[in-house]
Amino acid sequence: MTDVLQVENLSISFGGLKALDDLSFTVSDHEIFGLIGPNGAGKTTVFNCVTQFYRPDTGTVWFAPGVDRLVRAGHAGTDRIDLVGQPVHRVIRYGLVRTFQNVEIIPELTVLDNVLIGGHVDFRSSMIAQMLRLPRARAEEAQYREKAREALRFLSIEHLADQLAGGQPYGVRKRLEMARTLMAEPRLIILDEPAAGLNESETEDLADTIRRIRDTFGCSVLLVEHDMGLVMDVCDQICAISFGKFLASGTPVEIQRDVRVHEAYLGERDDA
Amino acid sequence: AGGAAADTGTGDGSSSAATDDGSGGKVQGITDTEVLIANSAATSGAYAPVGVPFIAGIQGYLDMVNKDGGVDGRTITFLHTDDEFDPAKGAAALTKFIEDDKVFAIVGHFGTPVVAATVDTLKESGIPSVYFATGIGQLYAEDATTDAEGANLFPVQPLYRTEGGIMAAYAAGKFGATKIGIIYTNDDAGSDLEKGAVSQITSMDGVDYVEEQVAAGAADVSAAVTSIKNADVDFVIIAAIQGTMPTIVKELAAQGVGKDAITSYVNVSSAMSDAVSADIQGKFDLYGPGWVDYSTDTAQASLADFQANVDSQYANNVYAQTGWIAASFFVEGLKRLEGKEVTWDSYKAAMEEAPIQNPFGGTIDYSNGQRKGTQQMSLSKVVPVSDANPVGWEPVEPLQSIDALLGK
Amino acid sequence: MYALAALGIILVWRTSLVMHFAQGSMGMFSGTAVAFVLNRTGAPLWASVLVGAAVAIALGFAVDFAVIRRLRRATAVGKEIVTLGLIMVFLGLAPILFGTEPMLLPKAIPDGALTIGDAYLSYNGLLNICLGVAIAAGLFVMLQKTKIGLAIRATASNEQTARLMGIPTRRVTVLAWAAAGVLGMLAAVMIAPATTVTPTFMNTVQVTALFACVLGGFQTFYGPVLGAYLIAVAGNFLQLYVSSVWGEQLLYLLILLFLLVRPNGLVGKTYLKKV
Amino acid sequence: MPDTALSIRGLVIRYGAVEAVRGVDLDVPQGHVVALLGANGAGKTSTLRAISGLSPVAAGSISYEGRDITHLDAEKVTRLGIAQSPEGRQVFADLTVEENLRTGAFTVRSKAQVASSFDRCYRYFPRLAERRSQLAYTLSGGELQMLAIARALMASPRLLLLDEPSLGLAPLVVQDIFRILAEIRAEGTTVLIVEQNALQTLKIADYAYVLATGRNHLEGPAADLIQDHALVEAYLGSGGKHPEKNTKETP
Amino acid sequence: MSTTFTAAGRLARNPHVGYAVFGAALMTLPVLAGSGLMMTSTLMTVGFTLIYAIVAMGLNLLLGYSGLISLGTAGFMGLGAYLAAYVQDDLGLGFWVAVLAALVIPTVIGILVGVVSLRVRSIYLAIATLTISEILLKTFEQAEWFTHGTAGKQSHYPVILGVQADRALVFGIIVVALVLVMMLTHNIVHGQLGRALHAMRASEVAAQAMGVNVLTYKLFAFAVATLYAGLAGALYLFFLKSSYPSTWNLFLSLNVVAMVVVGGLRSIYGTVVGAFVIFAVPELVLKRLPVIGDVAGLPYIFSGVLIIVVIMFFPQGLRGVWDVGRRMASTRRPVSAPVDAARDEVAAR
Ligand SMILES: Nc1ncnc2c1ncn2[C@@H]1O[C@H](COP(=O)(O)OP(=O)(O)OP(=O)(O)O)[C@@H](O)[C@H]1O
Ligand SMILES: Nc1ncnc2c1ncn2[C@@H]1O[C@H](COP(=O)(O)OP(=O)(O)OP(=O)(O)O)[C@@H](O)[C@H]1O
Ligand SMILES: [Mg+2]
Ligand SMILES: [Mg+2]
Repeated sequence: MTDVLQVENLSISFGGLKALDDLSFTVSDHEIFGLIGPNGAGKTTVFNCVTQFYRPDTGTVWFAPGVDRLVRAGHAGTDRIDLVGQPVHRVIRYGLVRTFQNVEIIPELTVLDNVLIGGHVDFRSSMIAQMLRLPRARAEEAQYREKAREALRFLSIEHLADQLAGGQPYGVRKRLEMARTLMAEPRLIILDEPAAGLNESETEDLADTIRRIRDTFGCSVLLVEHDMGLVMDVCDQICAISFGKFLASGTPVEIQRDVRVHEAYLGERDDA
Repeated sequence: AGGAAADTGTGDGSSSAATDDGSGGKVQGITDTEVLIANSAATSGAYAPVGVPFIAGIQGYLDMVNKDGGVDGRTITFLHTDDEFDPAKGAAALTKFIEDDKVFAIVGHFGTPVVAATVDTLKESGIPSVYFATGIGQLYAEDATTDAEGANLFPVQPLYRTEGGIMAAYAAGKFGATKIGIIYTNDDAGSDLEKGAVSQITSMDGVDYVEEQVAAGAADVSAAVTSIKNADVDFVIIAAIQGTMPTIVKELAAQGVGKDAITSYVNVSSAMSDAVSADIQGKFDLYGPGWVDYSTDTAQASLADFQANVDSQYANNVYAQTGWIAASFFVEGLKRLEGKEVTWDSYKAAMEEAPIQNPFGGTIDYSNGQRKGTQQMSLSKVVPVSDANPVGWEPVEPLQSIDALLGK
Repeated sequence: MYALAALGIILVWRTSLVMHFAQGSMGMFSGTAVAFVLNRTGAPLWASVLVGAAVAIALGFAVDFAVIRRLRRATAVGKEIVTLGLIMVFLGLAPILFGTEPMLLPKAIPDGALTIGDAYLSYNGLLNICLGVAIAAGLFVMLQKTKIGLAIRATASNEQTARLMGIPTRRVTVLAWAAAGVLGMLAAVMIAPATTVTPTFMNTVQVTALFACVLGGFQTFYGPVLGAYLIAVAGNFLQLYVSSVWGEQLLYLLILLFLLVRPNGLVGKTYLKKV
Repeated sequence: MPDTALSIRGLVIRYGAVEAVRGVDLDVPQGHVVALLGANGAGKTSTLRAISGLSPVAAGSISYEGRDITHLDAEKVTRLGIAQSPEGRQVFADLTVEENLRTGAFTVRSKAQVASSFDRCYRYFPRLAERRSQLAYTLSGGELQMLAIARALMASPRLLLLDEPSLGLAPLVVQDIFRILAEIRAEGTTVLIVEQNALQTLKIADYAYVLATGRNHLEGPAADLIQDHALVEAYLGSGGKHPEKNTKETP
Repeated sequence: MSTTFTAAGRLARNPHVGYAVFGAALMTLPVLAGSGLMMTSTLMTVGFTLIYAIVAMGLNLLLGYSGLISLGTAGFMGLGAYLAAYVQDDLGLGFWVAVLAALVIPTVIGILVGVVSLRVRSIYLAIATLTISEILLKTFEQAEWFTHGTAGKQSHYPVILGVQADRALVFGIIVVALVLVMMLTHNIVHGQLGRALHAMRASEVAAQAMGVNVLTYKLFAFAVATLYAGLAGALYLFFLKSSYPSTWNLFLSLNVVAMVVVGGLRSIYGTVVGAFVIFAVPELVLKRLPVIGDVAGLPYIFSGVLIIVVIMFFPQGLRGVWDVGRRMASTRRPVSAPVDAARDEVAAR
């Protein structure tokens, strides 16, 4: 078993618009998988269907986070589950975490507290224990704080831990979002345009970070990005879609050679 | 309940008033030159139209008394504060008056929520409290001998329950109604009037009733009126005060119910008759009881005094007149103690001594612990305003008690 | 008349995203001004209403200039609480300025009624309904089809960006407050003949108008009008046939249950944040 | 040198105690495309917002066509013919695409001109024409970006301010954007553009400024800066990561 | 010496110690009043202020942390008051059962209502809760067996552990309750719970993606708010010894919101300050001022003006004064301004 995510025959429409049309693709273990396509092709919609923000009209989203994870989430006896129909807030329990196209952080909290939210599902202390500040809850809190600091350290923004998230520059906020995903012991991280708004050298750092995350946490990464430099650099596999339909898939090299991808998406071959 | 609190008051006063100034004859707020009294009332916001003239009436009477040198050489100082109709604020204000300002008496305690919240405090403290600008049942007592039973409370204004009974008695006794429709608001006035009326009706043979409730301040009462209309009653009791009364009357007229109706004395004012007289013209008569009777010479004299001493904008304002009455009842008690020692107990005894004359007619008897407020009511009806009748109400019946009305 | 008050609330909501709790009080204030002019000077009703409209507009301007405009940095809830402060100011001022005597207002059309079967409807009531519907329709057209309407909607959606587009958002908001004031005044004038003009006479109107807004949904102008009439009819029906004591509670309960089924009101659309 | 359209002197912008812009000087000649580059948090957006009257200016001056607009209201700035496609798109979420575009043309009186602007925008971005009656909040990220740019164009501005126009756009569309810019420029519109995509921007720009931590750091004709790419790279690359550690750098 | 110093320092920095000290300071008030140094009526006003601070604390949790606005506060507070009266006086079950009933029943009803009303958003929620409050209010007026209707319900000072309470003792209980509520609130907001609520307010979608079950947490916040309201209602009853239906109206709910906003969202001490400004300042200051205090109705207008002015000058509430002061004291952490701006942005949306 080497596939973490299997999207099969996914379709969804909004009013008359078929945003996704019978789309299938597979993300393997330890793989960095790129999803590309023109604006409005349906990439964000795929993410929303996978994470259950949207209910797809048809199709399945198989997720195989490993058996212990499933047991912990209360699904003993299977090695993969269909995410379709799960409540949104449960998805992260299986180890599937996402970032957002428009960074979603809590401006009034510190950077560290923002990261701590990422550990929400694993927090064991009961509400009562927390309300009464029982020793157990305090210990757990301390333990998670340390973990959050590690995550920040990993993304080299630990020195900002106690500053408020609201005043941070865009780049820091993006890292913060990424650090937050690490708190949940992810099996698959979904990144929606992580390089948008970053300059060239920051983008290079990002590529490095994504690879390090994959290697350190042993997870897979599913990535949407318009910065072809980044995509071609980090991705092991790429799937191109257009108008909600599958267009092509393969390694970066294969994709770059694909005429249809060029026509629909890349245009003249002078960037990258 | 008497035993536990017996130490605060000393029975029916007559035995203790003159001599006992050590333990029982508690006194505060009075010096050789001044008597301090107080109340809190809503003088802002929604209840300002009631509270402001009421205070003006009290102050006007006291001004008149003070101008003549006060009572027994003492001028009367009146403290008042705005409690915004909020019982919490009213309770704090009352505490301030009793414990911080140490006033001699509370005069014109105002508003159901505040009075309801503080009536126990009043009883506990034993402070003489004259006139309550509300008609709630907690003030009612047949033979209060201790302060715990309310011996220190002297209600003047008709209690709504009493009035409800009188309204029903008029309906049956004067108008011979056999099926009475009651429309009442869901506030204290409406429901107490309703209770008084219903208990009176059920005590009378051969009289039936239907009732409908409307929200106090409702703008649309058509459903209730339709029900009453469909029930085919022969007389209507409108147990509602302030703005809701005209709403109901207008709806009765609009739906062509065409049966005579009676409403609370609170509504017997020129503003209210103005509000409805055009609507009911030629359709039905609207009656209202009164606990004052302007027809007597004393009342006319009082009215002249009243109009000379309060702001001219309140010349025909009933709330200002009730304030005037409140102050006059209080002062009457003081006057009875001229030359004698004034303590709480002597004051209470003086109030019980003999029936007290209402400046605008009628008397109230507090003897033997009776604390029933006004017991007799007159009747008047809405007529178009004319020179002869500037208030828009024309007297129909003099002050009468329920028993008198029912010919018992 | 609930419809008109509801419209005023919606108008302010649509332009400033502020729940206008003072709608009733402001209507009360200018309505009292109408009664004051009418009773004191003997001016005809229409002239008094004009004066009232002037007062309402002046109030709207004053509130916007003196208060709302200076609240750029306050949150929406902050502004809502400011409208609470306004209630206290208007409630406090009215008796001081206009005296404490309850006043009266005549109907626009003194008598006459339309009878349809068992039900009857006075001409005045008919006028009220027509006026409510007409104003709602007018507002709807104004908002959907005109440039001013677009400016209002853009301002509501994102005030800063609207300014970036060259939309005079201040004028738009001041207009909305003034218009809401006039609507409140009209509601007051319509309701006044059925009762007397006191500081509290608009209270039920305020609450009912709020309910009409949720029932109808905040997104459109005709929704709340619909909601207002529905509440009036259903309320009467319940009180007539079910219980005069518990009818109102029942009505509120029904509104609540209705919200369960349609969380955005009768004609509301769901507004999902897209990610 | 042609007339100066926009001129900024000693601009300082503070957010509470944070000094985001600390004395920026900048000139945009009439009819030129000027690029404003710099790392994350360098103060580019703040500068653009200040021009449009959206950021509070603590010190310095901004003048447009010889007129002082430093403390002018946003709405009045726009009436002078300055339009901005702001950072973060800022579209009117609950208005349709077409209504959004119409707000862009709010200051335009002539109906004919509005109509031709519509034509032009739909020609540039056919995707928007397809989506014209869709509510803006349901658009995809790239579609939103197109809408924000098109909305600014609807005003037929004489000075166009673009804040990261290529953000979130597909490579093909990015190429379109730069082509459109060239076209607009040919029509005589002055453009001040903020971009992360430095190289491509420099290709179409006449002149460029590089900001770092709120100050002018480098400027010159775009062609020269392309040559000096290493230098640009150094500045663009360094400031971003730890902006607050960079305080010692001053020109 | 130095070790005790640091220990003391650590103690002083512990917020719970701060709350306890605050409570102890309040406890001196009855003594002051008893010795005549302070007016007894002031004690009453302060007591009611603290009661309102308790309700406001719940609403602050709801509004400030979870971004949910409720206009139903008054209804639940009234329910607490009537339950306390009913259990203590009509059923004769004593103080503790009365308090328990006032805590549990409103909370349970609150949760039930929450399940329904939390499906609706923002402004609809506000009015949905108002509906509930109006239903409760109408019920208070009608259910005579329970509330004594519009005549008002009378009660008595409670007997606690065999001791007949008086005004000072009830005041003490109020202070203890407030301190406990402050501590509990502190614990809630400074931990995982608080972060989850924060996340929910900032972005419901992001919170869900982080695994926050939005409905559960909304319910939690709603439940805590009703719990505090019930408690405050019971304390109100014991302090006033009476409850009147029309007290529990929209105006009170709005006043509680005003306390939260004036004091500052997400500020525990701020909430107490807010309650003081809204309830006590008009009583203790405005009505005692010359000129303003003398004209009937003027203090009321000025209370309204006060609210407006505070929000105008301190859009973040009076807590903002504290922040500014602290910023001046140490310029090291100039943090709140950008957040204000960010918050404005959030609010503008
Ligand atoms: N809730 C919705 N209602 C209507 N249309 C929608 C909705 N969500 C998405 N769409 C449409 O579906 C299409 C796909 O959107 P999606 O956000 O998935 O695109 P994308 O591939 O992420 O594009 P981009 O690269 O620009 O972010 C778009 O054309 C968009 O307008
Ligand atoms: N509203 C605000 N409140 C507080 N600080 C702000 C605000 N806006 C910007 N800043 C701060 O000001 C500095 C400059 O920000 P600005 O947005 O102008 O930079 P930029 O060059 O546009 O960066 P980017 O490339 O990320 O868009 C940053 O440190 C930012 O955090
Ligand atoms: Mg996308
Ligand atoms: Mg920027």
